[in-house]
This record gives sequence, structure tokens and C-alpha cells, in this order.
Amino acid sequence: MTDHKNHAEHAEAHLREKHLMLDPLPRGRMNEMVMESMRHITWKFWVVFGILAAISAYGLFYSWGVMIAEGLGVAGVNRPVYWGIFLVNTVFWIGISHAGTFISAILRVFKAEFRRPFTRAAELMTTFGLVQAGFSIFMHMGRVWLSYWLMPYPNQRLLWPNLHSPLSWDLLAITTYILGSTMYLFLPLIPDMAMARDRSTGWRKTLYKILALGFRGTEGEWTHLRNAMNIFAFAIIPVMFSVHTIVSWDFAAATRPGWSSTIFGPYFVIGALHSGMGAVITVLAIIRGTMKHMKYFIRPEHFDAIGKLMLIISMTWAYFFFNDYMVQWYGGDKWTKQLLHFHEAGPMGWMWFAMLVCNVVIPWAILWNPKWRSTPWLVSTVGIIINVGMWFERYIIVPISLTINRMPFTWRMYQPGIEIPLGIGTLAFFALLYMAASKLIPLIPVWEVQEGQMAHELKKFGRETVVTVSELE
Amino acid sequence: MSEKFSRRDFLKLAGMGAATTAVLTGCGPASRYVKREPYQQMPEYNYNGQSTYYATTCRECAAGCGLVIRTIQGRAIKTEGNANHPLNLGKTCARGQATLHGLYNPNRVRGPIKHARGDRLYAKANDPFNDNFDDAEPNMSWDEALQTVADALTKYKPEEIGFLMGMAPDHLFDLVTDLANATGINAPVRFGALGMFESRATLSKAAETLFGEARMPFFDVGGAQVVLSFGANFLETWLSPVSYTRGFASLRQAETKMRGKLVQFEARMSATGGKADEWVPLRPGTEALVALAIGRLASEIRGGAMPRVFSSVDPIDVASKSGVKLEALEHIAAMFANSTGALAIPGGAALGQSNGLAVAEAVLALNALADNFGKPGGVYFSPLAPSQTEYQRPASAKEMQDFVQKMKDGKFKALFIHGVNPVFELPASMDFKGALANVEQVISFATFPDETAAEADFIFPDHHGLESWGYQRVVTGSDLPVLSGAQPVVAPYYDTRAAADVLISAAQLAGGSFAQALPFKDEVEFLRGKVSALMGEANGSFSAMDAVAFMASFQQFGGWWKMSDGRTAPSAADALNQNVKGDAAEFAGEGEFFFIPFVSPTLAEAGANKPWLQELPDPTTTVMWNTWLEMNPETAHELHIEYDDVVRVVSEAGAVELPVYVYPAIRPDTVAMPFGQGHTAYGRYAEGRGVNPADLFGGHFNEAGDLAFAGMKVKIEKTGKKRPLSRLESMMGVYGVGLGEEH
Amino acid sequence: MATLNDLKISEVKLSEGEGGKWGMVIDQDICTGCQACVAACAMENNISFVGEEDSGYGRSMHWIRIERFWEGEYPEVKMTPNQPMLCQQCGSAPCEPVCPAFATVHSQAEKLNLQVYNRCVGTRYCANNCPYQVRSFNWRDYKRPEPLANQLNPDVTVRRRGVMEKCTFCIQRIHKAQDQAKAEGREVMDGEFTTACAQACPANAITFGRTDDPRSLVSQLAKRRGHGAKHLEELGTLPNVTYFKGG
Amino acid sequence: MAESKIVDILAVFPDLEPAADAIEHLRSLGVHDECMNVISGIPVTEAMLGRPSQWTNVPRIAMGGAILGFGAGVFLAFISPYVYPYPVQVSSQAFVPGPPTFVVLFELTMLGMLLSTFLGVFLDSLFPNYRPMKYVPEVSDGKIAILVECSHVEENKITDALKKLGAESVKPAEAQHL
Amino acid sequence: MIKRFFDWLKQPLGLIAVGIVFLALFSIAAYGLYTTQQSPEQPIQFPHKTHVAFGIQCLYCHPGASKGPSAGLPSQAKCWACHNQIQKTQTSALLAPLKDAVLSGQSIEWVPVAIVPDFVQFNHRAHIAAGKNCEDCHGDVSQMNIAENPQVMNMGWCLNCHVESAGEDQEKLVKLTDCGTCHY
Repeated sequence: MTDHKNHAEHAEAHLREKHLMLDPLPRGRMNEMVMESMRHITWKFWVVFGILAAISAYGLFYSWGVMIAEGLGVAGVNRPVYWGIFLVNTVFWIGISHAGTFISAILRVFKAEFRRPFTRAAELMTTFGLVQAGFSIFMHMGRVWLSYWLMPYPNQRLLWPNLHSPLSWDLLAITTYILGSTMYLFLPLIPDMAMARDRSTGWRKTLYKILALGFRGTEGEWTHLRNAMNIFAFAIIPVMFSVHTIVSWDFAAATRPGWSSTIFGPYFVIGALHSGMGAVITVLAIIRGTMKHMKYFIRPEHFDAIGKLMLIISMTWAYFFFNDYMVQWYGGDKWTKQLLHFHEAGPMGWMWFAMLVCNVVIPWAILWNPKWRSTPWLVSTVGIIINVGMWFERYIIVPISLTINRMPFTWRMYQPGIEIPLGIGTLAFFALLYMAASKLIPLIPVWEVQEGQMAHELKKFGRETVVTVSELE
Repeated sequence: MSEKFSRRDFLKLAGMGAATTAVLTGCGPASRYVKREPYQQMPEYNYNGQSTYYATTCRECAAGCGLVIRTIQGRAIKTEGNANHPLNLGKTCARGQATLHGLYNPNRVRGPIKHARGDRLYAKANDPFNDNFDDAEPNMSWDEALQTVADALTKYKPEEIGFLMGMAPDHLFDLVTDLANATGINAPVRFGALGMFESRATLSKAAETLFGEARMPFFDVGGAQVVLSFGANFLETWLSPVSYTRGFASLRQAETKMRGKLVQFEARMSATGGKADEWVPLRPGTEALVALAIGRLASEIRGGAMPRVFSSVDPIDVASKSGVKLEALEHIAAMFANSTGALAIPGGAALGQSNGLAVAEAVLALNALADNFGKPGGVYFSPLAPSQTEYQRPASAKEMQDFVQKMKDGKFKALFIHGVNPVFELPASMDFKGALANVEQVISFATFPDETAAEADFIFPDHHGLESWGYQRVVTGSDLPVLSGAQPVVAPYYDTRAAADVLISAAQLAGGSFAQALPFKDEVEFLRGKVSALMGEANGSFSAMDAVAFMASFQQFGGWWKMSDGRTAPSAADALNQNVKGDAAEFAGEGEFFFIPFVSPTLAEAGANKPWLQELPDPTTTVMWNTWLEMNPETAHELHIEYDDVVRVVSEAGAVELPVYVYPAIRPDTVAMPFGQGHTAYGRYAEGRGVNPADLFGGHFNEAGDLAFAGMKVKIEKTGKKRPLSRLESMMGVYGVGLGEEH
Repeated sequence: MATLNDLKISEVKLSEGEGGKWGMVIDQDICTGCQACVAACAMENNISFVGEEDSGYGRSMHWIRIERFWEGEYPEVKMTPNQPMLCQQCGSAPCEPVCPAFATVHSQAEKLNLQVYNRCVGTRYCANNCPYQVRSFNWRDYKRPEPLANQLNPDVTVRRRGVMEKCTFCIQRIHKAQDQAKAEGREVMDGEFTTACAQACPANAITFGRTDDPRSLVSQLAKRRGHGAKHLEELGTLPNVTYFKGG
Repeated sequence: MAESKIVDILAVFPDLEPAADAIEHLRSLGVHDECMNVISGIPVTEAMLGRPSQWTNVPRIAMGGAILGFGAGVFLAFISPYVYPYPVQVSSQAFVPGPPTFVVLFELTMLGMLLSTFLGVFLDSLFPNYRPMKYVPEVSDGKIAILVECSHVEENKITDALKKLGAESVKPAEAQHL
Repeated sequence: MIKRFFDWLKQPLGLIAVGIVFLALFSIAAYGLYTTQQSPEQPIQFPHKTHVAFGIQCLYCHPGASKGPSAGLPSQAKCWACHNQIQKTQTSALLAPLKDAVLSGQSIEWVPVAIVPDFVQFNHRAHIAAGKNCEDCHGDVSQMNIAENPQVMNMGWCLNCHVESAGEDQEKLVKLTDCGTCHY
């Protein structure tokens, strides 16, 4: 009897330790932990921050300045590879940005409870990733100083943007997405800003006071906020899908071998989720490892859950990839055939195989095992590998596919130039923004965690103790 | 409280405002940064913004095509062909188009300069986009320059004074000839690398042997049905490329006849060979044999007595010697024999061999067999230009060697050089540069700071062709006798002076027989005298009441030509009864590869300083801005050489290093390389770019005295270096490089 | 197939209705690849030269290029007929709809493919979408050292870095001829003017004129030689340049 | 009149249950629902506290924004091509291309909706608002605060009742800088 | 310190100070903009007014307008042809630059006031042929001293007139609003 009871207690203790939602702390304590995670800045932070700032300054701003002054000749683009790593990076960063929306919107709509502690970490990636995507696409333009011509505004020339062009759709979609995701990041942040406002002094107090907008937590405020968040959660999902679909149409709408593929839309979306999830899990592992108190909030259960998602997405990606390959191959068009052959056997063939290994072989080999996928360092390494693989995928679609066209007299390889510092610059700037944000806004949506903890409890069904969730809304 | 807002802050604020104003003013209408200078005296036929067109003659090569230059407000902006000019009928080649890049070249000689031999004439700047003027500053006045020339004319004995001139028979040549005739100075020598590569001496010598007249033959490609070309690169730089290209077009697409065929015999496919219906890669040196064998086979087909000239040749033996299959010879012979309009052309590398004269004779004999002399689609003598009584051939390489020997022997004390760049163009083994050391005074009239100008004591720059007066006799290419006219289309951009003017003025200064020889006010007076002599000629393209009107029309129409066919038929009487020595050529040097230098079709000998010519892809290899060595893929594979590998080409006379272009259409035992690059001076676009095959040439000549430039064998050594060639074509798309193995 | 055609009848009609106005006939059989057209085009249209390094890297700015391939292996090797490749002035051009700024549009008046340099922001989408790969981009400000700039044609805009450009069928000459004809109160005559490339071509391999006028030389040539082909016609681009392979 | 003076009382409860009880009790004391407000650190639904559901304009504003966005889309997709004196032709596509208009309409509708939703929160909650307000910072530690608006006369009575119902502190609410 | 400054700004005198600063900045900016819109300095204070008053037609000095793309500036010889005979030319200080220029053979560097960017191919002749008068675009020069440009010559301005002059003629409208009519 006691044995049994002991066993049951043990199981319960185990469950509580495993699940954040069942392991509540006093709310004041939790708030304090989050505040401390922001305030706690070590010299190591400043060193890394300084290095990233230097890399961004050189890689992004200085190099970009050089490119604007000198022209795109300092990059590696040529005829026929008119688009190079800039577009690769654009697609890559938009892909990264998809994870935030996926986690905070889709998982929210479906009430997947494991999302709670890291929705904000993921949404921050969305916003900052989109910033890098924006940088990348503007870098790509030959006359970036005239980019306002792409905006619809009344003008004396009576000319409006060409809405026949996928790039115009892109602009609309990315604008919608970047605004939407930023607002969607901000709305759930308001209560946490209020919390932080109440617990800080000095400049932080001023900052949080401004950002909290005067939020108190009255019934009305909560209602408006909840309503808005629900609308956002539903509305931003189709926007997210549209963004990457439209990005894919930049390619699919072109009359080029290898590009005009009807499956590109969903293929790109799933590819975006693939890299996005990989990026989220990497960021979570870093946060967990470097920031104070984060081991409490982010636990192996979360890695396990995201790991499962990654596995599913990897399988879906493989399915779409094969689908695309199959149909292109079967079509038998001579240029497409040449291109497919070039992908595999050309000088960049290694990249094609590396892409498959990174995106399919490695994730499948590791993520099937619950223990492995609960191991933060391992699964985040897989996340990085997936991102490398997905970057390769975009590289294959953009510069490598552009090498082959219907005029063999012009085929030429692409050798990146200033794209490399610029690409590294965007990566550093992303990390820089993220680091700054991690010390300025609570990475953990405290109120959401607390709400979740309120809703969770253990329940006994016969002899088994299980986790139950009450639907509060 | 308000005193806190101090005066100093106010000043700061005001400063900010001023800065803002400055920025805003900077945003004002662009017009405030534009200045417009009206004409002081508007030319009467000019309106603002409207083009004026001037007819003149192209000076990029010696062919003498008529141009019409579009100018706007004193600037020449476009070359167009002179549609009335009988030679080119409104067409131009790429070099003619780029002549403006010579006129406005960033590196020109900007005025009279005295300098130490070998000194640079412009700062070394290989940056093609560098905006700085870096030409040497003129350091003397024209008065001093004229005095220098006058002194040179009077200081030395007439026989110690030499003139070396460009290939074109132009007014300056006439002027110097007149001067020489009157004063006893050496007759001017005309030379040009193009003439060397075209083996003009061989052509006229062969004509002399076969037809008894040393004339420039004209091959009516357009009228023919079957054309056998033995190395003649007539679509590229040969004799008169625009005119021959027109002929080729009508060979292929005349309204009234069948599409004609072109068969090209050469070891390395030229751009002309690329257009041929059949390309026959024979072994270099066996052209004469092949021509004779075809003649024999064709005679057999035609029946009748075997002409003496073909009687001694054995086609089976020729097939094995030349590497051309007997069936191929028979097939071509049949085509030749059965055609109503058969034509055979000798030219190019085929003549630049030890047996070049035999090749020319054998090929001309083929024409005799075809009985096409003086008939449409056949061989003619080119019309003699108006006022010309005999064909004035430029100097052969052998004659140049004699000239150089005279220089070395100190027989020239003063040498005037105009329109030619012998330091670059002559074989390095002839050592023109070294010979210059034995000439006391070298005066160059170079427009551009070329290698020869750099070795001169004085450079008294002539105008660019588009800035100068003149006329030029058309040597070949047209059926009409043409005197092509030139006039300045723009005012001289720099402080240059026409060489003719310099000589006239200096002759006046020198006095005596010199002053008497050139009793003219200026160049134009001299020209008018020469041109108006044509007034009395009948059947001209225009006539006029007086010399002034005649000269005006001459300028307006871009020359004067007779309206009747001036071509004459060579006499065929003895052509088939010659004895042509059909032995294979001998090759100098140790190496295992035949070496075929050819003139770059886009650059030719003097185009390297024009940036757009540099950026034109070569018609066969599409290489830009460089020199390459063409090598058969099989050979390259055997030698483990890949494309862009730098190799060392060693001849008996010298060695050069250059990258390999693996060329699918060349014999495995042959390598080839273009002539035109490898300048050590000549402006920022030319200098230090590529190599000069003239560095490899030894002093061997054919029987007519032309250089046996293709009569060499060379060694190829690997260097282990790589130098990527800029090419327009894709290595992947055209050669499948880097596309991956086929499954 | 028939049913498919029936379904698309409206589209087919639309395409056929998009008749060209100006057209070109290029005879590859007589093109010698001499590059005179390339040089003439560069001189007429203020095209920059880009130097050895950039030209070798696929950045040369030729508006017209002469393509040649090889057939067979030595000694049976043949050079394929030279193929001058320039903007085909497609009636239904893939480059046009993809420009977000309307920098490349179809001229309704001249039925040409316009490139409005100053509207171009340099996305280079048009160049990607051009099946003929005939667009060139100003990768840098390729300077013309003084006094080379004196040669620039005032009728053609000088392009700066970041701008796409391509063959215009010498639209400045079209305008000039039309202006002149109008001033003289007549129509533009066939052969009154031509493009720089056609004007220079020593072999007369390029003929330019009105394809909508059956009496013009281009129309006559196209009819007489009969076996002309248009490049990549299967893409439905309705090119206005006809090629004769000949032989 | 003394009765007319209105005072605010702020009671802080440690948990949900006593707060809900208090609300019920207050209602029985005659305090109208409209005179009560609850401040909490996590979203506590009206049902949990037995409060009438809150009116919110956010969905309506969102809908309005969507319509505006759609209108902007209609302008861009259908009208802007005709703004230029003569429609600019690209390729052989119609001036108003079919499928792409859907993309434009969709994106602009969504943009309008998202922007107005966001704006709706601001409008409905009177954000941003930096004036002094009645507030207790402890709510973010899990406390529930009830803000009762009552007349001066009833102040003591209500204070006592709230204290009895387990309020940790009851005091007259004073607006303060947040 | 900063807080004190802000506090000071909030009281009435501070608000007035803020207002003054704003006004000052605004007027400086406005002045800056104004200066950009002024007629530029010319080498000669040329009075169009006087010349027109003498009955000299526009095309006398700018004959290119009816013949080609550019109206052109008169050559100095043309100026001199008249001025040579005018006594005042010898004495007038205003005309001294002309005299100097002609006698020394120097060019007069005029600053154009009506200019289109180089990516616009403007042709005067077509406009004259279409019945436009000089003053339609250049304003009433007979009332000006130094030429001023009365228009902002931007694309909208061009288009406006093009559309108006096309009227109902669809073919003309197409031609006149075609991008390739002005940009190539």
C-alpha cells in the first residue's frame, strides 16, 4: 500500500519536475527571476555584444555603404546569375521568421500548451529575422536609394507600382508580415511590460513605463487584449503562408528551367518552417545555457516537443522535395534535365548532397529517439545543421539554378564577393538585436506561463497520475 | 530664465541653419551646376543639337573605306560607312567603328616632345577607368619642332635621310616621294604588319611570274560558285575585309544564283574557315601540293591534255603528305571542276612559309584551269587608283631587313617615321629597336605614344585620322579606281600638326631644293593640286568647273572615283605552262609544333589601344583583352594542359608565355596565336596586355621576300601557372566544362 | 490537342493580335562574326566597356553578342553558324510584367520593349526572366576616362550603376526618322534609316524595318527566304527577330 | 451634498476565490457591477469572478480595418493601373491582371485588419495613458485587486466587509504615477 | 539636470522658447528652399524684356527650336552683329562682359534655367510643330529680365500637357504618353 503510494508520489514528483506547467513557483518569485534574467549582465555578455557589434558595423553597414557607393560590381553577381546570396539570405531570413508565427499563432490556435514559455523568444526571431530579410532584399537592389518607388503613393508621374510583378506582391506581403508580426509580438508583451515597470527603477522604469502604455490589468484591458490576440493568431497564419508562397512565386512565376514549378509554394513554406524550427531550438538552447534562471522555464520537455515537430516537418520537406524533383525530372524538358544534372553532378554537387544529408538524413537519424531529442545540445546542433541545409537549399535554387538557362552561351558560375561579409553581417546583427532584446524585454511571457500553470493539474485515473489542462477561456 | 539661452547657443543654432541651407541648396535644380558655352562664331551649316556629317576615309587599316562621321557641336560621335563609296558601300568593320576611341583616346601625344630614347610617354597606369591625364607634357613649341626637322633635312646628306611610313598609299607618301625625287633623299619606304601577314609581295610576285605583271590580284568571291581558299582570311583582316565580306555575302545569298560554296584549306580554323562549308585541315606547308593535286584531279575530270603545271604531282603522295584524304581531294576537285564559277584564293599563313610563292603560283594556276580570269567570279587585277600608273607595293619583310641593316650600318643619320610602329610590328629578331641606336636622329610623327615613338628623339605628333586632311588610293577591293578623300571632321583636340604641314614648313625653312620641292603654303594646297589634277579625267564620279569646287565635292563625297570598271583581266596564256615547285615547305626551329600566327580580326596591328576593340570578343575564341595560344584538345590532353594554363612557347628566335585556349578546330600538331597584343607602350589599354608573336619570328623569308611567319616549329613548355582568359562564351555551355559527367 | 486549342482560343487570338511593328531579319548563313555590329552598337548607344576582369566574369555590357558553338570533333569539327543575339523585342515579353517599378514596359506606340533607365531600381528580375539573356546590368559606374566621353551620343541616355539596359532597336533613330518625316509631312520610308548594327554589318546579314508593312524589305526577306525561325518561340514570347540558318 | 461625494476603495485579495466571494458580497451590498473593476496580473475571465462580460470593440474595429484594407486593395488592383493617362502595358497581360489582384486584395485586407486590431486595443483601452492611475503593483505577483467606486457614506461599510472577506489590504484608492 | 531643463520647458516661457526655436528652424529651412528656387547668377544681366520690346523674335536668337531638339544659345557673333552698331555697348557696364568676351574670344558661360534631366530626350521641334508657343513653357519672357523658369519641369507637368493636347485622339494619346517617347 505504502509502496504503491510512494510510487504514485514518486511519479507525481517526476511529472512536476518534468513539466514546467506543473512546477509553479510563487508568482512574485517568478517575476523576480525573469527580471533578474534581464538585469544580470556579465562581462562575457559585453564581450560577445562588442564583437557582434563590430561584425555588424563592418559586415553590414560599412560593406553595404561600399556596395552602394561602388555598385553591385563588388558583389559576385553576373550574367546569368543576376541574383546571388542576397536573395538566398532574404529567403533564408524569411524562413527563419516563420518559426515565431508558427509557434505563437498555430500552436496558440490549437492550444498546444508546451508553447507557453517560448512564444516570445520565437516571435522575437520573427521580427528580427524579417529585419535581416529586409536588409538583404534592399542590399540586392541596384539603386536602393530609389526603393521608395516600389511603394504605392500618389505622385506627379501618375505611376504606381506594377502589381503584375511578384516582387510587388512580395513587398506588400512582407510589409504586412513584418508589421503584423511586430504587433503580434508587442500585444502579449504589454502585461509583462507592466510587470517589469512595477519592478524596476531608473531608466528601465522609464522604458517599461513607456512600453507598458499605462496597462494596469483591468478586466477591460485584458478583454481587449485577449480579443486582439485571438484575431491576430488566426489572421497571421494565412499571412505567414502567403509570405513564403509569394517568395516562392518570385521564382515559380519566372520562365526559367527549374524554377517554374507549381509545387514551389508549399515547398517553400515547409522549408521555411524547417529552418525556422531549427533556429528556434538553437536559440532556446542558447538562452537556456546562457541566461539566468532559464533552466527553470525551458526544459527538456520543450526540446522534445519541438524535436517532434522538426521530425514531422523534415519528413514533409522531404516529401515536397521529392515531389518537386520527380515532376521536374519527369517533364523531360532538356534545359530542366540539364539543370537537375548540374545540381547533382556539377561543381556544386556536394552542396546538393549536403543539403539532403542536413535536411533529411541527420534529422531523421537523431530526432526519432525521444531521449536524444530531449537533449538540448544535441537537438540544437541538429537545428543548426538543418539551417545549414536549408541555406544550401536556397543557394541551390538561386545562384546555382540561375547558372543554367536556355542560352548555353551565357552559362556561368557565381563566386560570391562582398555578399559574404554582408551575409555574416546580417547574422551578427540578428544576434546583436536578439542579445539586446534579451536584456531589455522579458524573453519569457510570464503572464502566459502563470496562466498556464493555473490551468494545469495532476489528476488520477485509477492508479495513474496524468497531466490535465483546464480550458480557461 | 531666458538668459539661459545664451548668445552662444543662438550662434550654434544659426550655424545649424546655415548647414541646413547648404544641404537644401544642394538639392536645387540640377541646372545650376550646368554651364553652357555658345559658339563664338557658329558654323553656318550647324544648328544646336543637330548632327553634321562629314565624309572621310578610314585610317584604321590600309584598305581605305569611306566613312561618314556624325558630329555634334564639334564632337565626333559616330562612325558610319559612306554609302556612296565604291569600296565599302556604307559598311564598316569593327575597327572602323572604334576609330573614335582612337580620336578620344586618353593616351595620345599632346604636342611636340623631345625626350630621351626609351623614356615613357605617359605615366604607367593600367587602370582602364583611371580618369587622370597622364600623358607626357609637350616640351617644345612647333616653331622649334619645325626648326628641328629643317635642321635634320639640311644637316645630313640626302642619302642619309630615310622615311619609314605606313602601308597606305596616301597623300603624305606622295608628298615625301615628291620630296625625295626632288632632293635625292631616300625614297620613302612603306611598311605595315598587315601587309607582312598578307604577304602582298608574294601575291604580286606570283602575278608577275604567271601573268607577267606585278599587280595586286582581286578575287571576285561574290560572283563565284565554288571558292577554294588556301589560308586566305579574307573575312577578317585580309587586304580589304569589308569588301571581301560583301563578296562572301553575295557568294552565299545572291538573288540571281545558287548559294555558293566555300572550301577553306588551313591548319587552324580561322573565322573565315569557320564560315566555310568545308574546312580542310591540311598539314602546314603542303598547300602548294594540295593545290596542284586538286588541279591535276580536276584536269582529269575535265579531260583534255594535262597542263604542265599539274603534270608532275601525284595525288596519292599528296594525300599522305598533307594529311588530307584522297577522297576528300577528289571530291573537292570534282566540285571545282564541275562548277561554272570556280575560284581559288591564296593567302594568309599559306603564303607566309618558305614555299609561299609556290603556293601562290599553284593556286593562281588553279584559277587558270578554271579559266576565270577577268570573268565574274574570277580573278582580276585590282584597278589602279586614279593618277596611279603602277602598283605600289609596300615593302616586304626582306626589304625591311635590308632597311634595318642599313640603319645598323649607320647609313641613315636621320630617320622619319610616320604611321607605322616597326618596333612592335617587325619581328623582334630583326632588332629594329637596336638598329635605331645607330641612327643619329629619329623623328616620329606618331599620334599615339607607341613603342617606336618611345624610341625616337622627337615626337612631332600628327593629327588623328579624323582630324586630318588627305587622300588615299584604294589598292584593292573595288571594281572602280578610287581615290578616297579625307578631311578633318573635328578640330584637333591637342596641339598636334599634320606631318605634311610639318614637312612643307620645314622644307621652306630648310630652303634650297627642299623649298623648291614643296612650294606650298600648306598641306591643303598640296592636296588641292594633286586632286584637281583629276578634273580633266573623263567618266568621274563628279565633275566641277574649277579646282575649288572640285575640291569641295571631293570632300563632300569622300573621294573621287571613275564610274567605269577599272579591273583588268590577267593574261592566262602561260599560267598553266609554268613549272611550280610543289615541294612541302621547310620549317625552322626545333620544336614539335607548327606555329601559325594570325592577325587578330578585331584588333589587327594597331587596335589594341582602343578599349572597345579590346572588349570585342574574338570571332573564333570569344576572348577579350588578351592573347592566347590555340591548341587541339587532344594535344592538350596528352601534354596534361588545361584551358587557361600558361605555357611557354619557344621558337628559335625567342620565347613568350601565354595562356592556352583549347581550340577544337586546329590540327593536333599545330598551335596558333593572334597578333595584335603584347604592347610595351601604346597607352593604358594596350600596354602590358598579352604577348606579341613577333617576338618569336626568326629571319626566314619566302622566295618573294615575305616573312615566313608561319614557317616555324615551336616547343611548348608548361609553366605551372594559370591565367584565366576573359571570354564571352561560357566554358560550361559551349564546352561542357564543369557540367558534371554524363550519367 | 485540338480540344486544348479550343479551350485557349481567346488567348491565342490575343497573342496573334499582338503584331509587331519593327522587326529584324538576321541571316546567320552570311554572318561572319566580325563584331562590327557589336562595335557599332557600343558606339551608338554609349555602352560602357568593363575591363578584362569584369568582362571575363560575365559582366560585359554588349547589347548584341555573337554566339557560336562547335559541332563534332576534330577533324570533322564545324563551327555552328554565328548567331547574333540581341533583344528580340518580344511581343509578349517575359521581362515586362516582373518589374515592380514599370521600368520595362511595352511601348504601345512603337510595339517595342522599352527599358526606362531612370525608372529602374535594379532588382534585375527582368534579366532573370529573359529567356534570351540579352539584358546587361551596370554593375559599376564604369568610367570613361577623359576625353573618351566626348564620343557619347547625346541622343542616348548615359546609364549609371545599378541600372538595367538592353538593345532598344535604336529607338533614338526611330524617333529621329519619324520626327524628320513628320516635319517633311510624309511617312517614314523603308530603309530611310536603320539600326546601328544593321548599318555597320559588312555582310548585310542584318535587315531592319517595319514588319507590319508587307512591302518593306524585312517583310519581303522573311517571305522570300521562308524558312526563318524565331528563337524559343515555344515559350510564347512572340519575338520580333527572325533568324535564317541557311546552308 | 455629502452623499454625492464618490470615493474609490482598493482592496487586494491574495487569490481568486476570496475575490470572487467579495464581488458577490459587494453586489449584495448594493454596489453596482459597473462600480467595480478588477485588476489582475493574468487574464482572469469574467466568468471566474462572476462578473458580466466585458464589451469590446476590437473585433468590430478589426472588421472595419479589413474593409478599409480591402478598399485600398481595390484601389491598387483595379484603379491604379488606370491612373496613368494611358494604361501601361506589360507583356500581353491585361491591364488589371486576374490572379495577381487576389494577392493584392488579400494582403491589403489582412494588413488593414491587423493594423486596426492593434489600433483597436489602443482605442478601447485608451492606450497609451501615462497619467496617474489607481493601481497596486502587487497584482503581478498574483494578487487580485478590486476597485470599488462608492459614495462617501458607504465607504466604511464596504471597507469592513472587504476586510472580513479576506482582503489583505483595503484602502482608499489614490491615483499614482505608474 | 536634464529633468530641470525639461521642467523649465514645460512652463509658459519655455513653451514660447520652444515655439521660437521651431519657427526659426522652419524659416531657415524655408529660406534654404527659397534660395534653391531662385534664378542662378548669369555672367551678363541679360534683359530679355528689352530685347523682346525691340521686337526681336524668340527664333531669331534661338533658331534651333524650330529645327531640332535644342533651341540653342546665340553665338557671340550674333550678339555682336547688333551690339557692334549700338553706341551704348561701348560704354555700358552691363554690356562690358559681352564686349570683353567678343574681343578676347572667350566664351560666355551661361547658366541654363530651363533644363530637363539627361534621361529625358526633349525635342523642341516637335513641340513647335505641334503649335506650342515658346511662352507656353518658358513663361512670358517679355516681362522678364534674366530668364526665369516659371515651371517645375517635372514629368507630371509634361504629361499634363501631353494628355491635354491629345484630347480625344486615342492614337495620339498612346504616342504622347508612351514611356519610349521621352525616355531612351
